Formats: sequence, structure tokens, C-alpha cells
Amino acid sequence: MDDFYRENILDHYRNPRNAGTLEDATHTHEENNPLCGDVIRIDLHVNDDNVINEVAFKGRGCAISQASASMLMEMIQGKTLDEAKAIGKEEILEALGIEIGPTRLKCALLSLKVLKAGAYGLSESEWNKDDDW
Amino acid sequence: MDDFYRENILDHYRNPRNAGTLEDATHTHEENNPLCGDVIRIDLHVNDDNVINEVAFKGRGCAISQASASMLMEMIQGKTLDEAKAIGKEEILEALGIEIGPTRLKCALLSLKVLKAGAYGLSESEWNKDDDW
Amino acid sequence: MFDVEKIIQDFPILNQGGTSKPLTYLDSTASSQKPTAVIEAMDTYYREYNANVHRGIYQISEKASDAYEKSRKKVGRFINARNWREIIFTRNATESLNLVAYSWGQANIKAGDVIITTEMEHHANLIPWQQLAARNGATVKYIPVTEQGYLDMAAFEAMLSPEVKLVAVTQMSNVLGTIPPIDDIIEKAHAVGALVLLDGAQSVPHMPVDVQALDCDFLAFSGHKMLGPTGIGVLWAREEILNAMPPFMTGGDMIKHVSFEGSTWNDLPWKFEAGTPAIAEVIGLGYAVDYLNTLGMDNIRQHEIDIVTYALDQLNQVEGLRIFGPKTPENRGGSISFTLGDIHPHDVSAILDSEGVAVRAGHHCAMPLHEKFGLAATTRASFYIYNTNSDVDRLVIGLDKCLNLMA
Amino acid sequence: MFDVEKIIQDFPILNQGGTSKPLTYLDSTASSQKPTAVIEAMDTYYREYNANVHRGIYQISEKASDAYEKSRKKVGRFINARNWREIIFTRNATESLNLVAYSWGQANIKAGDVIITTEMEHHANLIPWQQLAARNGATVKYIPVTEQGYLDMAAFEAMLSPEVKLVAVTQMSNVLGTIPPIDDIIEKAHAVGALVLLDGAQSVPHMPVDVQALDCDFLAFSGHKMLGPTGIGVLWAREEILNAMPPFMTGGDMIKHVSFEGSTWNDLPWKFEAGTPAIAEVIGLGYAVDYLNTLGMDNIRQHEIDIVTYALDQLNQVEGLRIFGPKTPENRGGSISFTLGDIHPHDVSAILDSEGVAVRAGHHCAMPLHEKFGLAATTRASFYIYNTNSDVDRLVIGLDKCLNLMA
Ligand SMILES: Cc1ncc(COP(=O)(O)O)c(C=O)c1O
Ligand SMILES: Cc1ncc(COP(=O)(O)O)c(C=O)c1O
Repeated sequence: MDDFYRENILDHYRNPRNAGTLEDATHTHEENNPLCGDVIRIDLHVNDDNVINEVAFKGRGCAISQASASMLMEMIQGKTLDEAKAIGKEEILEALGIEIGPTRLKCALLSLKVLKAGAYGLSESEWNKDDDW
Repeated sequence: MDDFYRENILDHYRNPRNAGTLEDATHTHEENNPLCGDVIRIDLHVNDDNVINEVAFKGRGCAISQASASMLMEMIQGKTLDEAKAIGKEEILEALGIEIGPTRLKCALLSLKVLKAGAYGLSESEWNKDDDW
Repeated sequence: MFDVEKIIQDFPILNQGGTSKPLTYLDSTASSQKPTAVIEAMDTYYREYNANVHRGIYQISEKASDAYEKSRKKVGRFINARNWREIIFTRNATESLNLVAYSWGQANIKAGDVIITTEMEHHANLIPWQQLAARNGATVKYIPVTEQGYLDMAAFEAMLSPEVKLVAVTQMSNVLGTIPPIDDIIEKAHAVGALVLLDGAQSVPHMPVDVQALDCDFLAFSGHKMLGPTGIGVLWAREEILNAMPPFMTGGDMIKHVSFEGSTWNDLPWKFEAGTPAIAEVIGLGYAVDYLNTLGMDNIRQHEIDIVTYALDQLNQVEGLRIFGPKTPENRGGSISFTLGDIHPHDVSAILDSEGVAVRAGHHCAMPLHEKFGLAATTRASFYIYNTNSDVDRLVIGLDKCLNLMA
Repeated sequence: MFDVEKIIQDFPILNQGGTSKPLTYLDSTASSQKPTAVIEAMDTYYREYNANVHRGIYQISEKASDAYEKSRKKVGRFINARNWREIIFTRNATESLNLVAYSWGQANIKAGDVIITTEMEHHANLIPWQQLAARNGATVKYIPVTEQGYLDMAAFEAMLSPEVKLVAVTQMSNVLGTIPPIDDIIEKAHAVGALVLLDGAQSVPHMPVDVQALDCDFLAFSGHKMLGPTGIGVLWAREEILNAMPPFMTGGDMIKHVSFEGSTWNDLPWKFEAGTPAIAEVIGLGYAVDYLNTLGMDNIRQHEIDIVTYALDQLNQVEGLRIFGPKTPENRGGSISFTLGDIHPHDVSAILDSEGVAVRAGHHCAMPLHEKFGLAATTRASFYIYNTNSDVDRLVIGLDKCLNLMA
């Protein structure tokens, strides 16, 4: 337990960074995890230099999904779109710093899915490509 | 093997009693066993005293189905319809004198089924009643 | 006679365990654990007489056929079917329900007809009827669930009309635990000429079920929830109804005669069992039924009433815990779904897991019911023959840790 | 590397046996025997981590989900699928074929369309198309089988037209052993815009199958014929096709969102897996695939060519024995169907059984083919990885006894 709910996860969960929505978002997308009802919406503002200069997320769900969304927001803010696109599963799991089984993996990666499938406009099969086997 | 194909079964198989058809049958019926293609047709002639005075069967199939049909013909000939109706599974199995598994049971009882379901005009659920459990 | 400590000895997983802490298994509503007798029966089949059934004229195949059909009789007697021909083996309760929706449904549901189900159904007893209705222009109506988790019977009565062809209702809710007034439902449905299908996925494992006494028309249930293996389910229906139904899946074993022009169908029950069946699983289910019979379904029901009585009492003392469904043990089964303050059920479940307590979190395949209660998910603890009051205690201790950590 | 004596050690039934005489098992075409690794994998699941999959947030459920999805990947790689989402778990090959007929078929087969299949199909790859055609006003055409057991390819070509929407053909006959010219069939079918479904129930266990190299569209097969348990089958199809297909059965686990108004479906492959799946069986199948991979499918195919070569040679010397199907081992699999004079196949099989030799007698779920050859039944001996030439010798000795006794 103390292992699973590490202080940094609980911290992000209790104090999410960049919570809310953006009025002037250039990209907005929402996804839910049908198995548990977790929902995450992400708003981005990408400027003319292709830099993500504003981020916000809004969600409902478990500590893992909300904390990982909060962490992801920190990771992409200030990056260019291309830099942000390079962020994958491994980076999220590393940030969480815990071992995650297949069911909760969906919670942990929900925010990444919103970003890739939605904000970056990648199709499921594209962003899932590394996941073919 | 020597157990399974006892002399009396092989004898009935090689020399079936009452093989053929009746021109003046009062009852005629045919059934097949869908699982193996065995076919048996039975013709009866029942006289005014309700006595089965003539019997004949025609068939195609394995030694068990043909021998048991031949044995059944011997059993019912000369009996009244009511007496014949009392003949069941047990009598046939006793006549064959061997232990029979569930698959071949269908072969062994095919002629009885023809008689009960067809010649006696009983519905499947009636003649199968003892077989509900 | 009903000695829980002795029962626990029969379940390998509760003794050796696959978890780091000893396992408190409170998820039998999702799938029950299996006793040694069931596991070994399948093992023995594979090691000693594995062969395809029905058509083999050699010893091991005859033995397999015999064991397969003996299991059918065991299952038939267990629910007091009229005869073994009324027992159809499927993969799970879900397939049993789909079989009825495809076969009976396509032949009997026409435009304008009404199918009644309830707001508390598992998706398996909901979507097949929605799909059937959409295909054929019929309507699905839902008996409302009250705040207390009961069916609104007045609303049900108001729905009844000659257009109602089927009432498909659970005999025990997998979320709320509710045991609806089935006798009443069957009587009223039959009065307007509707057939009644019972989803027995939760009732058959947990209480005595007698289809003749109930006078229902269809009953669907799953082996894996009643001590049996995965991959095996059952559809029971009255023989006349099954006889009149067209086949569902077609292929080997379900035919009388096949030609290039067309085919005729085998007798019951094989007409509905196309292809090589789940032989080992059917045999395993037979042993599960034997095990349940030895304990006695009345005793099992009483054990669950006892443990639910204790659990409701203990859980009511946990801060911020809200239980959904009937509060009286006599009207409910052993599934207790709840929320714990604002803590997400996933987190509750994960924290409980770290304490060795296995519960389920989510919508439990009853999304519309959860939405009705304004929830995305609940946590569910469920009890079976091998659970004791000390499992309840471990659950409560775990919930206290959740509160400490997350609140 | 391919050491039959060592392989036999892995199969409990071939060592301890359930028959009074040691078992010569020549019925693997109906169902194969199972190695210890497969039996124990399921045992371990039930004893150590039995739990429902996909939704449980506790250790044993996570472990079960993981093992379940790992098996899917193993199966996918085994037939060289593009990705694991193309692998759908069913009960058996029969259900896989029915899934295509109901889901793809209802959406794509219209009045006037043509479905081509062959005269040598198993009922499972015949009746679903007859039923589909009858429902939708389409026509089924049958590629004729020649006296020698080959497909009449000229007749096939003459059938091709833009109306042909599906060509459903076996990759290896379970009666004649015939391996049809699949590459040619696929190329010609695709040229008129038809999809190609392969019945791989016999091919997948017995030879290398690569769906990408074949460029087929659907492939159906069964676990129990390839060292796996009963109760588990596979449908593979191209992802685009599966994505476009409506669901077959509906219920839990196959949904994204459910409301009283309707439902949306889950992603592949779960869209087609409604309800609690055959968890233990899927895990067992994964171990069966591991076992086959260790031996190597090329080696298995070569072993069967060798044993069939010997068997054809020996059987040709039995008086009055007539073999159906190709006489050249390269063009056939390990199923050899024959008649022995006028002796009924049931009697042949029963006498062989009394000698400890298990063969099958009947129409082998290919009634139309048997009727075409003017037969009600044949006897079939079939070979697999654990059979040796001395099994062939025991078969021949048994056939001589049949002749002595019955002629
Ligand atoms: C060629 C072929 N197709 C389909 C099947 C059906 O397989 P199952 O009974 O496992 O569904 C079989 C096996 O009997 C077969 O040999
Ligand atoms: C009430 C109810 N109905 C149907 C089902 C479906 O059972 P299965 O998944 O075994 O098909 C379940 C189990 O999840 C259930 O609890």
C-alpha cells in the first residue's frame, strides 16, 4: 500500500497541476476509460512556434489517472509539439514510479491517450503501433 | 473383441431372421441414426386379435444394429401388440449379452426406436419417458 | 454439516495463495474459487480419458461421452428441470442469453412487441434485448429501481399488455444484491401471455432454484460463478419452447442430415450444441454441482444471510461508507456495493489489495444502474461459502486504511 | 530435436492410459491429446490465481488478465497475425465460423450474392453458409471434389463472378486429408473481389500457417485439436474487416458505453468477446502453442508426411481396404479415411478398440461428401506428433482381425 500510493502520486492527486480548462485552447480532447468510467479532458494552446505554451486538464477518476494526468501536464508544458509527441508510456510509468498491472495501466495511460489520439490527431492504430505485440 | 462380438451377435448379423419387407403390412416405419447412417425399416402385420403374426425388417448398418433388429423380430413375433410394447431397452441389451457404451447404445436400440416411435405410434417423449433422467 | 473451516481446506487458492499476503477473496460474484474436486476432475479427464464425445466408438471416447452426459443430468436435477433434454451447454450466461435473443427472439419478436427488463440488469441481460428490439422494431421497457434498490412493481404492472412477449429479469442483482419478487413477476407476465426469462447467474450459485416450482420459461447461468470452471454456461428452457426454436449456431453434432440442398436438425439438447463442446468444463461443472449438493443450497443461502447480516452491521460503522441495495439480508444476496466518501473505487480496491483483500471496483457491467444513481463506479465486496466473519473484519480494517491514506 | 519417444513422455494419457490395453490413439483429427505442460498451466491458474479478467484491481486478477492477454499474443504470432487485436477467442472453430456468418454475413451478403465453398467441407464450414444464404436470398455453390479427392479447380474458376462475396474453404480436409491449392484459390477469389475464409481446424495444428503470407481474410480454428483444452477456439481476421463488423454476441466486457437508449462497442478484440471468457482454456492454449513452437511446425509437418507415407504403404496391403483422398503424402495431411470390404465402420472401430486402437467411424461431420462417394460412413485413422510407425503396425494387425472375424 505504502508502496503503491507513494507520496508523489498522492501529492499530484491532492494538488493537481494545471487543473481546469483553457478559454483559447487550440487543441481539446476528452476520452473515457469504459471499464471504470474515468474521464480526462485536456486543453492545449500551441503557439505559432509550435510550442505548447498553455496546458490544462479536467478529469474524474482514481488517483492513478488523475496524478498521471497532472504529471503529464508538467512534462509537456513549454515543449514543442514534436518534443511532446516523443513522450510515451515509459516516461509516464517512470514518473509514477510504481509497478502497474494491465488493468490500472489503462488508468495510468488515459491522459496520454487523450493527448495522442485527440490533441495530436493520431489515429488509434498509429499511436498504438508500438503496442502491436 | 471376442467378448464384444459374441457368437450369437455374429450369427444374427450373418443370418438375420425375418429379413425383408411385407406386402400386406399394417404398420411400416423407418428411422436412421444420424450419427452413423444406420437405417432400419420394420414392417408388421397385426391381425384382428391384435397379434403380430408377421414381421420383417430391412436395414443397413453395423453388426450391433442389425443383430439387435433380428433379435427383436424374434421377440415380438406371435405376441400381441400390448405384450410387444412391454419390451424395452433391458430385454434388448440382455439378448445382446454385452456391455454397451452410450454411442453404440443408439445402434443397439435403433430397431426398438423404429418399433416404438413408428409402428406403435408413440411420440418420442412418450417412449423416451423412462429416459428422462 | 456446514463447516466453513473444513470448506476452506477444499480450496487450494485459499490455502497456498498466489498473493504475497493470505488471500481474503471477496469477489465471488465476478467468479468463484474452485474446490480441489473440480480441478482434479478436469485433470483426470485430460490425463486419462481425453477424447471427443458422442461419435467415438472406443473406450476413452465412450467414457468421455458418458461423463459429459452425466454432468448434464446433474445440472438438470440441480435446478429441477423436467428432464435432461432441457439443459443446453453454452460458454457462459452471456451466451445463453444471446442464444435466446437470436433463436427464440428472431422467431418470436415482431414489430410493435414489447420486451420488459429492469434497470438493475447486468449488460448481458440488457444489450441482447436492445439489439433484438432494434433488429425487429420492438421496444424495450425497463422496470425502475427504487432508491432502496427494489423493483417498482406498480410500474411493472402498468407496463403489462398483450404486446409484452418477454420479461427478462435477474433473480439476484450482482450489484445491489436485490432478490426481486420473482413469483409475482412470473404470474403477472404469464397472465398477459409473456414468457419469463430469469438471469440466474447470481441466484443459481447462491440459493435453491427450482424451475418447476418457479414456473419460469428460460433460465441462464454460468459455471464459473458456482465453483465450476471457466468456459461453461447453461441455458435451461422448457422442452416445448426449445423444440420450437430454430438452431442458433450450426455445424457438427447438431444435425440429423446434411446435404448440399439443406439440413435437418438433431434432437434436443444437441440441436443447440454445435461443434466440439467444452467437454472438460462440462465434466468439471458436474463436480461443482456435486459439491454444492453436498453442502446443501439451503445451508449455503443461510450462511450468506448470516455473513451479510454481520457485514452490513460492520460496514455501517465505517465513516462515509454508503451501501446501495436492500438493507435487510433476507431480501438480498451476498453482493454488497458501496462508495467510501469521495475516494475512487479504484483506489479503494488497490489499497484493499495491498492488504490481501480482493474486491471489485467499477460499474460491474451495470452501467445504466450506476448512471441512475449518479455514479461512475462502486466498490463491491461479495461473499460465498468459504468466507467468514473475519474476512469482513479484514475488509473493514482495509477500509479504515483507505480513509487514513486518501482522505 | 523431433524425438517422438521423448514427446510421448509428455502426454500422460499415452503413458498411464485409461484403457485396459496400452492406447494407440489414432483420432487426433477429432481431438488431440494434451501434454503435461498444458494440463498443469490450467491447474496452476485454478489453484493459484483464479479470478475474472480485465476489470479486477487485485493481484490475482491482474495476473489472470496478464496471462490471458499473453496467450492472445502467442496465438497471434503463431499464425503471424499483424497484431494481437486480430485474435478473437471463441469456443471452437464452429463458433468462429458462425461468428463470421452472423456478423460479417448479415452485414455483407445480399440477395443475389454467391458464397462458394467445397464438397469436402466439415459441416461447420457448410451449414452456416447455407443458413446465411437462406436468410438473405443468396446462393451457395460447391467446388466439386474429384474421384481422387482433389478440388475441381476448373469448376471453381467457372463459378467466379462479381456476385461472389465469399469463398470459404478448408485448408486441410478432415476426411480426405486433401490440402487444396489455397494460394491459387485466394488469388482468383480476390481477383473478383471476394473475401477468403480458411477453415484451419486441421491445418493450424498440423502445418505452418502464416496469414500474412497467405493473404487470406478469415481463419478459424480450435484449441482442442492442437494440444490445447476443450472450450476454446480462435477467429483471426484482418483488422479492417473486424473493425467494420458489427458485434455478434452482446453483454459484459464488449462495450464502451451502455445506456437505456443503446450501447457503443469496445475496441478490438474485446468487441467480439462478450461475457466472462474461457480464461483457463485461453491460458492452456497459450502453453499448447509454446509446445508446438518448441517442436517446430515444419518438423511436425515432416513427421506426418513420414508416417503417412508408411501408413499408405501398409494399408494398401490390407485385403479389401479402400482409401479415400490423395495417395501422395505431400498433398495431404494425416487423416486417412477408408472402408474395409463390406464391414461396417462401426464394427471396424469396435474391434480395433478391443485391440487398444482408437479410430473414428462415421461420416466425420462431412455427410454430403460421404453421400457423394455413395457411403454412409468410413473408418478414419489420423496421426499426430506422438504417433509412430508401430502405431500403424498395430492398426494393420487390428484390421486383419476385423477381416478374420467379420468376413
Ligand atoms: C475441417 C474441420 N472444420 C471444422 C471443425 C469443427 O471443429 P470444432 O468441433 O472444434 O468446432 C473440424 C473438427 O471437427 C474440422 O475437422
Ligand atoms: C447477474 C449477472 N448476469 C449475467 C452475468 C454474465 O455472466 P458471464 O460473464 O459468466 O456470462 C453476470 C456475471 O458477470 C451476472 O452477475
